[in-house]
Amino acid sequence: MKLIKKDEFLNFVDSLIKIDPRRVIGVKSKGNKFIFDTLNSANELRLDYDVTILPPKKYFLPPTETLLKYDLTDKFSVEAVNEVTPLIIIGVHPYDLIALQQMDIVFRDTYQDHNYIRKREESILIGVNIQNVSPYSFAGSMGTATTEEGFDLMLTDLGDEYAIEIGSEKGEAILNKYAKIADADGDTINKVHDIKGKIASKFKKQLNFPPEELPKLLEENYDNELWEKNAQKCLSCGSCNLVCPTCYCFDVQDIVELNLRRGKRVRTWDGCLLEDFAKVATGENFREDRAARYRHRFMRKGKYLYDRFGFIACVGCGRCASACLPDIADPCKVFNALKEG
Amino acid sequence: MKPKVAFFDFASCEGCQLQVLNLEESIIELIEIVDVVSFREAMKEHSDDYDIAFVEGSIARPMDEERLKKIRSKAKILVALGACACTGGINALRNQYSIEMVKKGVYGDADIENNPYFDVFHTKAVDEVVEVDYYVYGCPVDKDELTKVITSLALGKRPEIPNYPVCVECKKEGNVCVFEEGKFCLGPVTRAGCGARCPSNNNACEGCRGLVDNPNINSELEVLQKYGLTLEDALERFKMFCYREMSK
Amino acid sequence: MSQDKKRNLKIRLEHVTRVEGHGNIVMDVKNGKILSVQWQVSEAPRFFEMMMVGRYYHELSHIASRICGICSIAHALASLKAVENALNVEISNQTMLLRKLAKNAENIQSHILHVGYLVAPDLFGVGSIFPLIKTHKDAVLQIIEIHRLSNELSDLICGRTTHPITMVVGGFTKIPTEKELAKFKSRLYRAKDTIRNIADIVLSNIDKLPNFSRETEYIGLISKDEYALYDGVIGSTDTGEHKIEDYASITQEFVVPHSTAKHARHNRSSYMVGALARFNLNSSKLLPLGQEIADKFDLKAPCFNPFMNNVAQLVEIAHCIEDSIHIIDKLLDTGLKEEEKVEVEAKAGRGIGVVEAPRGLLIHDYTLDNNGKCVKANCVVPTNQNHENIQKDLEAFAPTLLDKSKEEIEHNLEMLVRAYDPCISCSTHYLKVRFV
Amino acid sequence: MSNESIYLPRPATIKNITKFTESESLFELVMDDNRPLNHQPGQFVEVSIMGIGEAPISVSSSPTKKKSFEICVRAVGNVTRAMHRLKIGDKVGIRGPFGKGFDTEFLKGKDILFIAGGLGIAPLRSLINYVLDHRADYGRAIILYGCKAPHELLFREEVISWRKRKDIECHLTVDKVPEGEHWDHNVGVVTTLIPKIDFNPSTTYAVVCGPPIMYRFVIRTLKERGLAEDHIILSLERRMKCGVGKCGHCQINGIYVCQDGPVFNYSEIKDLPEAL
Ligand SMILES: Cc1cc2nc3c(=O)[nH]c(=O)nc-3n(C[C@H](O)[C@H](O)[C@H](O)COP(=O)(O)OP(=O)(O)OC[C@H]3O[C@@H](n4cnc5c(N)ncnc54)[C@H](O)[C@@H]3O)c2cc1C
Ligand code: SF4
Ligand code: SF4
Ligand code: SF4
Repeated sequence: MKLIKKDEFLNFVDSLIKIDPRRVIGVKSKGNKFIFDTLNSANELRLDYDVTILPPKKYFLPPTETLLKYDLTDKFSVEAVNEVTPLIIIGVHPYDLIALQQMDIVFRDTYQDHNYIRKREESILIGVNIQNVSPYSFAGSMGTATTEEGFDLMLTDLGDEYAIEIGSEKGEAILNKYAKIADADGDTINKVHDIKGKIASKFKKQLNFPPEELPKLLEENYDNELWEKNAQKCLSCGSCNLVCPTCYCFDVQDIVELNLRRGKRVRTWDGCLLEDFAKVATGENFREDRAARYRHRFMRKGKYLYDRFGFIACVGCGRCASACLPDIADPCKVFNALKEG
Repeated sequence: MKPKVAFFDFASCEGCQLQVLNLEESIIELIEIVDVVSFREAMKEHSDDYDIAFVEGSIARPMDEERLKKIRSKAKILVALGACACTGGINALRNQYSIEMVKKGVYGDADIENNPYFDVFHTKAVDEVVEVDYYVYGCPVDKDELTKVITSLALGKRPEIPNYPVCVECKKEGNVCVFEEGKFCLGPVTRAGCGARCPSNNNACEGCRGLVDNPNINSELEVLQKYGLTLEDALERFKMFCYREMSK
Repeated sequence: MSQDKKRNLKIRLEHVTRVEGHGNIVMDVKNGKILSVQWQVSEAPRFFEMMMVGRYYHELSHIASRICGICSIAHALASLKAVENALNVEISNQTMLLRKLAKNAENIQSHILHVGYLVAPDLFGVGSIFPLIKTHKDAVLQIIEIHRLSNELSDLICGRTTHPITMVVGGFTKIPTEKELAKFKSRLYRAKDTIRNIADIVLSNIDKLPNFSRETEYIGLISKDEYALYDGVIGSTDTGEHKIEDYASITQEFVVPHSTAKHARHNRSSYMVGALARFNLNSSKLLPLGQEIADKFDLKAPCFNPFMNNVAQLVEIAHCIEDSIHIIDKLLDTGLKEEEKVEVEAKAGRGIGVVEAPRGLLIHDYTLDNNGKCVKANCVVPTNQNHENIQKDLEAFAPTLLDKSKEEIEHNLEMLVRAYDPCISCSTHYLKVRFV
Repeated sequence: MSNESIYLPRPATIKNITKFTESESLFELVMDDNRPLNHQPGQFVEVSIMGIGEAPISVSSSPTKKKSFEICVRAVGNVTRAMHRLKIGDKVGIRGPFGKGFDTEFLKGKDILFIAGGLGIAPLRSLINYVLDHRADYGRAIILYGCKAPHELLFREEVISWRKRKDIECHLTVDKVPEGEHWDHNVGVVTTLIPKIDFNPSTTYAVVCGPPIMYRFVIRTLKERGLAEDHIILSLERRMKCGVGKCGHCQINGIYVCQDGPVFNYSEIKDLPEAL
């Protein structure tokens, strides 16, 4: 573990911005909210944020991404596209780091999705331990309030300085290259340990049972009337899907230039809550009911992906809860309600 | 063979046709891929031989209805261009009043009874008069979507027009939801395709693209009330662009 | 063709092309004598007054902009000014400058659309801009450059080229960044040369514009500080300065049976508004580039040739380009900042808002109730004010054409109407009507 | 694994087009690199028409046919309609084959009851022809094939040839016979054929493919005839945008049609409420 003075940290970030060839992303404020965005200066960084509007997945699975480009004047001329901008992302919270690790598994499963993987491989994640808790978040009870892996560097605020855990060689390399650091002594290490130990208990919102019970709970409650009851209010707006760090479904479309000569195939974020998500060309919609779509998302989070990959696909960030206008998307509330029966 | 394309306008602000001219340099490409045979706003030539008719504006009089039917009979594909044509748009706002009231309010006691120019009825969307094959929503239409529709039709493809709400595009933009800023947004029930332009500019969505196929109006009304509108004001919001859909 | 004393002629030009909206020219000649020549507007009336009544003050500008797609910014601005006038809302200097920038952008956009896309084909003897793309690609590309620039500037300031989003009562919901504005500055600099080139192209074909003059009254905003577009008092070439509040006595509107648009008159049987009127009233306040273009064409106030309206539009494009550079300089000097949202208190009252739309004087006049809802709206739009002048010009112009072929007569009459750049959607918005 | 994009289609050329009906045609394709597709019967490919889009289509030919492969396409949407505008010599893009097909090893020695409704014959034909090409390896082969009306019969000539063969049984039915059309076979939905045939439930496996509504009725009738649940094999259709388990559209509860299917054993999916 290393130590860096706060003003040195700002210098470090500014050097990254000025010297490092990678683009530097950090958490900035937008209105009363926070976003990940390109940093123009270290002063814009807000490491005290609670949660960002969108998770960092937008850099690895962009809202719209070109997969192919082609030339229609030729009989068949198609080229794969993979626009990779190497990034350094500063200020990722542990739950988002864990979410990215889940996405890694999905995009590496069976067929390697290099559009995602390359972007991940080319980037550096500098995490930060949570200082302010979002009122919607329940990461404390999802086991995602802290993490020991998934980052290249991890910051903990110690007042005048940050403690830095090193998670990878890449992380260590930029630190050595751009930062003035000192080694942390045993006391500091204990202090960081202490701080991390206490984060989980700062969350007011708690799941009333261990998340490991979720798959079984959901299986037993497939026909619970709560789905129907809540879904009556569902706008099918997909906001809960789109802001979620572990949702990755996408749509694919061909877009042709007005000259009809060149075109591209793009993928864009999609969401299982949207009405036409499971509709096929013959008109059949395999998840026509709002309630079926509403339930599907929770089943995915707590059971389906668990069965497939072995993780609970909700990291408790609470973004969906804050994005849902009728206030029905909150997994914590829904899971607790199911548990209570 | 290049498809022959014609543009027609009825009661409207002509802002949607203007978006065709707003394609700027791409107009050069446009006329390479289609033959524009009629476009009164921009050209003198006119031909009645066309494959695709873009119709802007809503229908307000029997004489307009006749003209529209003639257009339909000649066109292989008819595309409603813009809110006025697709849903009646802002013109339908006056449908809340009776024809007598509107006429009286505007023309007073003047003798206009037998003048066909003044013979108006409740504003109709194009598909209330003739069959419409495709819709390009928006007030005004979005240039990129218009391009998509034109290229799709030229390639013989059904244009993919979203049937999901504006929130989807708003989230992709990473906006702060305008409800959080004390504004009242119709995005959750309004058809996307505009790139969430209004929320991205910190304004509430006014529903200019009309509603999605299966909107959850009741929930949206509850949300609007939860954030502080009266039910009456919440309903009024919809009238601006979704009068027809709300009166169903 | 020599003049035929026995000539009979029926002209029915339905839906004049390359103008905004539906209008017809009808002329009957019997035994070489004009029995009638008429400018008719057949566009369906749209009843905006009924649409505004009952709506909250903050919605009015968004409804108003839908009166016209080409001058939606002007309608929005007149509407906002009327509301701010009614509710005593002050706007900041930054807001004012941004609005003026938007106004300039729209003026450029509308004028270049007219001169470049709608009139230029006449100068080159073709039916539309499309064939010019092949024969005069360079010229077309320069026209498009100006068009794109103005549209993108509108987009930047207003959030959209057509039907502005960001302009609201008291300010803006979103402002551009300094970086974005600075980028435009360099583009505007380049545009100065482009507009010079375009002016030269028009100049070399100026003989295609008929030489016809008829003395009339010109009305528009005037200001002692600047070439009035966003603000000012009402000026007339006949009667001088008038207060905004007196607009009704100046724009005396009336209805004619052959038209769904209102007509207007003031001191004489008709008057003209628009670029030529503004030029005649404000030419001394032109910025150098505008003056340079005017000099090219030897355009001097007062000019009574309605066809020179097209040239006055070119002059204004040049003026607005230069003015926009100045505005951006001012904004960058003080620095752009997110301003506190202006608190607006709904209350009863009446307010009038005026601006110069591209086609001329535009007035919105609203009465609000205690809740800030509109109970009465009146809009006086430019094209309405021009209809009667078009009619009077037709009456004077048509007799000079009788020795021409039918096609030529039609072409000339159409050109006259087109010179006014009539905006028929605007004029059939149909607000409050008084019959005379 | 290579760094090649899993979304990049490879070119294939249309060698032949056989028009079956107004909206259904068979396309014979050859991969431009001449590599055989190496598919299993029941697998699908993603067919691209650049500028239009991509659609999952079952391979309809048997893998025993090596030089080319066939797909039978019904024009219902953008890609499938555009497909019908293509001519011999035109190119399409191909990704795949994807998914889990029929287990030809497992079925060896078994009696197979093929039940196809409409376009469902397309994936089944791959297996039928495979079985015919390895006839000695399999037991009885019974084909029940139904469509809406006589003129909608697909693979007409091949079906006639099946009917002529002594080593397979082939029964046809149509929902109804419109006026002016001729039909010598059964009239009624495909389930009405099941009681008319005789099979040994313990050695027989039913392989079923057809429109969504068909499955429930066919399964019920088969069970009535004593067929065990795990003797029923189905091929299912869902919306797909990638074919490789990423896009999420084809999920049936927790399973992915593109990865775990499209061929399923009924016993695996019968408890999935969203499956049928
Ligand atoms: C494993 C598998 C195997 C298949 N095998 C075959 C086969 O062998 N042969 C075959 O012909 N088909 C087959 N299909 C079906 C085929 O994939 C679909 O018919 C095809 O994807 C349609 O694509 P498209 O581009 O033509 O339609 P699209 O235009 O893409 O239509 C598809 C989607 O667009 C939407 N849509 C379509 N029409 C409308 C409309 N009018 N209004 C609004 N929305 C609309 C729907 O949401 C629909 O989901 C198979 C499918 C699967 C999953
Ligand atoms: S955010 Fe809420 S309303 Fe929107 S789709 Fe999700 S659950 Fe439904
Ligand atoms: S489901 Fe909601 S709380 Fe869970 S990870 Fe996704 S957005 Fe966060
Ligand atoms: S601002 Fe409007 S469109 Fe955007 S998320 Fe909120 S409700 Fe939806």
